[in-house]
Amino acid sequence: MKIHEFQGKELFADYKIPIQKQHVCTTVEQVGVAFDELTSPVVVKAQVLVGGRGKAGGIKFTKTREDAMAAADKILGMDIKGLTVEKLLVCEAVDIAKEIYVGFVNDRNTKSVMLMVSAEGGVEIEEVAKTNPEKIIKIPIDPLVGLPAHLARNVFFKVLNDGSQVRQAADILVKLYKLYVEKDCSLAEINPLVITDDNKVIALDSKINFDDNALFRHPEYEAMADYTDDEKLEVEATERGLSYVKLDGEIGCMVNGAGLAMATMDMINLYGGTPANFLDIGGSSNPQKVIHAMEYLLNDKNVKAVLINIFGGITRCDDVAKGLLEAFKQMKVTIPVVIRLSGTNEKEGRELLKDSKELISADSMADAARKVIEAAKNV
Amino acid sequence: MKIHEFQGKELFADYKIPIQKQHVCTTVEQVGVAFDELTSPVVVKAQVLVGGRGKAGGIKFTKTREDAMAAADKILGMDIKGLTVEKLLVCEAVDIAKEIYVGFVNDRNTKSVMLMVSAEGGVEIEEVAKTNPEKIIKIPIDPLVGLPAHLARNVFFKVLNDGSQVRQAADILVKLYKLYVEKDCSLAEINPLVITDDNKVIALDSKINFDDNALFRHPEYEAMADYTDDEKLEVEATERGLSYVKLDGEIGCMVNGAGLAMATMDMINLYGGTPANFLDIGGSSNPQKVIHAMEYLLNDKNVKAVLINIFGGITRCDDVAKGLLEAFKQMKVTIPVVIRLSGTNEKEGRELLKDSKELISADSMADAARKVIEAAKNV
Amino acid sequence: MSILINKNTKLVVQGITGRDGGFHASKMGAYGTNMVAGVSPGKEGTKVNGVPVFNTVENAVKATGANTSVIFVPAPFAADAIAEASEAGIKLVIAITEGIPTIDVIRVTPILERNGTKMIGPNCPGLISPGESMVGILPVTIFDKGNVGLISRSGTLTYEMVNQLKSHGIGQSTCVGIGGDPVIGLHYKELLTMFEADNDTDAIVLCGEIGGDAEEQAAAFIKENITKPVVAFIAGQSAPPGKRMGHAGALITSGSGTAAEKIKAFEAAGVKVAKEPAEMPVLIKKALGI
Amino acid sequence: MSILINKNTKLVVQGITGRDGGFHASKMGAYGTNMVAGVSPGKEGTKVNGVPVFNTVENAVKATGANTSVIFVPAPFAADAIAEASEAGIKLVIAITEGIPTIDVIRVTPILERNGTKMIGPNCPGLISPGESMVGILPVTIFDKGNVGLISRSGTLTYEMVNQLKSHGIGQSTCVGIGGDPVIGLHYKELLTMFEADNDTDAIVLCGEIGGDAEEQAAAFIKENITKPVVAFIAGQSAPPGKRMGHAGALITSGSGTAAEKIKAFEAAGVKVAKEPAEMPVLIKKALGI
Repeated sequence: MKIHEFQGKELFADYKIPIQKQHVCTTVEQVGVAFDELTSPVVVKAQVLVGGRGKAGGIKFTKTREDAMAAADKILGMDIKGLTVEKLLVCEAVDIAKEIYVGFVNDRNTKSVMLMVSAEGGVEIEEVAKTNPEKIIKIPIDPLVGLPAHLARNVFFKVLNDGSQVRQAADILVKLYKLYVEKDCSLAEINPLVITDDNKVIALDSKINFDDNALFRHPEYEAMADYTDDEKLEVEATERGLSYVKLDGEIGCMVNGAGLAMATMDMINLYGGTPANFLDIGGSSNPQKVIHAMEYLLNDKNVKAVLINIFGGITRCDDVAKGLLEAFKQMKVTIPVVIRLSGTNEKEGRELLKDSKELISADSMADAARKVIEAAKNV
Repeated sequence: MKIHEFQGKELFADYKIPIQKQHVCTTVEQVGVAFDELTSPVVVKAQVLVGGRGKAGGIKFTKTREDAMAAADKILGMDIKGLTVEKLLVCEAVDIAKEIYVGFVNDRNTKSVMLMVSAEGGVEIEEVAKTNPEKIIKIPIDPLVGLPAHLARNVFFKVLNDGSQVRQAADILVKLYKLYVEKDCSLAEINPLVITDDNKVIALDSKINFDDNALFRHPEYEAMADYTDDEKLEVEATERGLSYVKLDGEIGCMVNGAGLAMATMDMINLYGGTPANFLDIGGSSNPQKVIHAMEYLLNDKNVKAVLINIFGGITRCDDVAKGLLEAFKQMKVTIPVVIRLSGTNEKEGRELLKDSKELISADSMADAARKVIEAAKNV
Repeated sequence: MSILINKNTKLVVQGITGRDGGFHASKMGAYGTNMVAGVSPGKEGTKVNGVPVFNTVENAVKATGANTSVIFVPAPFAADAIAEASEAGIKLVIAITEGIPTIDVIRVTPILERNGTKMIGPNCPGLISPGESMVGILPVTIFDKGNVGLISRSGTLTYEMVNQLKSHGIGQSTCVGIGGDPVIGLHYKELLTMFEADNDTDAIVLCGEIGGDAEEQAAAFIKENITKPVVAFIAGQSAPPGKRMGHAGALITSGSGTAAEKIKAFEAAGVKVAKEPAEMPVLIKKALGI
Repeated sequence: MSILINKNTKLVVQGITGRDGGFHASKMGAYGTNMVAGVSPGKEGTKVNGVPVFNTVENAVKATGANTSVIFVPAPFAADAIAEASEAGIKLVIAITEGIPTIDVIRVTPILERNGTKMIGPNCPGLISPGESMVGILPVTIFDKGNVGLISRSGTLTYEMVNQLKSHGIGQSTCVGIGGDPVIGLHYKELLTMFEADNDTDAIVLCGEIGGDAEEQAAAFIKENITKPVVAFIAGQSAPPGKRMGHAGALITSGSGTAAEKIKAFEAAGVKVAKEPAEMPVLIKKALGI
């Protein structure tokens, strides 16, 4: 789960990481009021959960109330990579002497929280990682020891020279690690962490993702969520025990297991179709889940045909069949549905569905993919 | 630093360790009001920073408002091991099915926080340690790993049988460890931790000591301190860079270094005198400290003579001499003062003091002890 | 032979009195897995399907000599259960539980290391050495004893692959579902090394998916260290970036972790990659020369 | 020979630009201690009394090969400085700083262990191998080279003892102030073992004090393991219970940790105990047969 810059900075403030005074605004008028309470010049920043705001024109420096309100007027409602700007962050501009990058991320290879620091702050770190990977210092943090101050100092002395700057930055890093662990982040970046002209170290931006697996112990995150319509569907699906990701193809898929679901999408592509979604109904055998799953597929107007690919392990084929029969009772299915059932209680499942006119049966994944693409063409 | 039972329980509540509803009272009338807000029977407990309240009559079970107020009247002002009861804790009595002991302490030998659990709850654990040490389970906690829930369960399954009780107790223990570490305790006990008749696990008492060395990072502790007059002197002395402990003998001592200060007290005893205090002026050479130290000695009415024993290392003998001369200017010294100066700048120190009539010079610790005891006899 | 589990496996089931734990314990027992104990705090002295239950893993190990544990404990408590097994002397832990916070797994890792405990998972279907032992939630009927080792980040995709192999008469030495989470225990490298050393394994199937660069690392490792033929499959070629595809670990971030990169890495290392599951048995047969 | 420090000691001073650090660094240098570096974050490139200063211990070790560190860093930051030294490869840390929270010392202990770093202190005066090296804040003029090893929980009491020995012409191999805190690094056992193995040490002085049971343990250890004569002294016979006597560790709690118990334990183990400092040289001479 991603949160906005201003939300991340509120967390920073909770952990006593220095940030600029900030106002969050949703209207042009509020930006005017915010301007009055700050010292010019003032920065107006689009709050959208996607990178590249600056390049898209979502960040403006302003010196007068009028400029600030004009900037707000321009940015509010702006579309940035498919997301509409609804909130603005307004804060005082700072005189930047130096920008660096600091971040933490859960690292698969070292099985640790990885500290990343780079003298190349203020630019997209993914770019640096690709073009100049040697400019990013990476240190895996011992999860039992945590991040001691001396380690933070050691790292910063590789990118800064001044003792006071290093001490301030190290202090911030230790706090950011504490935040990272306590708040179950999967990513926490300050980019840029700036050294101002008067030798203060301040977090000028924030990028924080929470570990979705840890949401159960952070009820406070729900209030911070700002989902797009598609994401709302995904979250709702998760609450129903499904993994659903909407795509923009024509073949709706319902599969048990994430790996098999991806492989099914891939096969649709391989055979010339386009998958409309990723949908994993998971490991249990609850017929209700099948009904919910069917709803997502049928509610997607792009879907011209549906492929159900079940390899029964924990999931029992007869339970899936029962769920499908129930779903067909509850909703009108006007598009072709191809089904492939294998594994646990396959025979019983097929028997249950044998009289169902809505269904086209397939013997294998490949067979199912071919049939569903063919069926979609004829819709 | 010790805190009262009710303060410890307030900390427990902060950490979500279950306690009874409690009222802190300083008057009989308040106890009456507290009684009305609780369900009878009610316990009235003296709040003093010393063990053995129960035996001394400082804990009463009461069933009526009148009984409660009568108990309060009796306990308030009571002397328990030299301490006057000024506060009462009033809470509902619970039906106790079982009492156990849990505690953490900084352990010198294992260099760890030691977990102690015993089925013998509700009695003085020091007694159990002496008579039945095998009845105390001791487990050093790995400081990097902390106290995981499974370890807490493993321990409690040795003293409890019921799964629900173990889970509740383990949950409490994990929280108590968190409190212990975050609040820099040197001791944290729940004795007894009780299992009630309806299978709830509750902390019925609290004993918490804070590590004096960690007070600098817990400004909140100052408000919790409840010092005796003697302890106030000790705390004030600490703030002045001195270590001072008032005793009840006749020979005031001023020494540099804790070990030498104890050895000096011991030697006074060995040679037939009684030390009036422990006083370590520490390692630095600040004459002001000597002045403060002299004040403590002269303000103690029991002191008949003073022994100053300085072995100069970091402490310079001439600095001590200067402080003494200044002290003699500022205050009238009417009792004999014996001084032994050795080590760094000994010659310069002796030279400074050679005209001082107030001082009796000694060549060694033994010589000084003999001379000061002799001098005290003649006062 | 086989890797990790066999007839000598003495299994303790953590969370045996839970719905999933109980169900799969009976399935494992029916397959012939040597289940010696279950753990459920407060239930010591009882039995589940004839398996004695203990309050703690420590007690279970002391009483039964259990050497392997399978975790069905719910996510909030699962990492603690893994640590408990490790501290009690268990040398192989299979963590089935899905949804464990990543930081919990990171924290338990050094504890596993210092006790010399290997972990499979979490968020995995477990593993099977057909004819000897199954630990986890695998549908045992599709597996046959044979000479192909299989490593997979996915559950049902593994079944699909095994089913494809079965249709061509190819059995398995051991099949390991390593789990779909970002941070997991044993990974490709360790398991490839075990299969390389296993006399009963003649070829290896590796089922990867999008996210991370473990497949790229495996490709480089195979080139340097593995002499037995390896055939790979990568799921998620059509997955969009920035979206978690079911598995917490199946996520293309900042354009890295794509299926295309992984396939390229394998091909560069001389590892054949199946385009679809049905191609897997064909490539394996070719690799085995049968 | 001597123990722990000698002519091969290469010392780095952490906190060299502080008031205490600077003062004692100059004293150590004057005594001939081989001071190769100082550490003070932000001061790299400067010198203090000719000793080059580095930002980090890591840099100091890399540049100078320092193997021993002395800590003058203020209490709130001292445990971190100790960990820094250990992680940078320093094998002996002498922590002079007083007032470090006990839990900080407890937390740094496993880090020292895993790096194989020995620690003296904290809250200690340091140690001296007369004529070779002094690390700490000891007044060097009272020490003479000789054949008595000394271990003490106290600072100035050590000076008193050494002075007593001096007045009888007895010098020391090494004198170690182990510190007055409850939890400290090297303790009696380890140092007794080192002195036992040291060819230049013929007798050992042990200065204990009230609090804990380290003296009782030392007594039992001496009986079993130490062949060289040991003479003990215990400070605090007249200390009341429940009061911290200056040193954080000098505290009689619940009636245990008393001087009487410790003296009894030594006497039961056949270790002579001096009644007052002046008796120490007498007992040592008797033990040495001189």
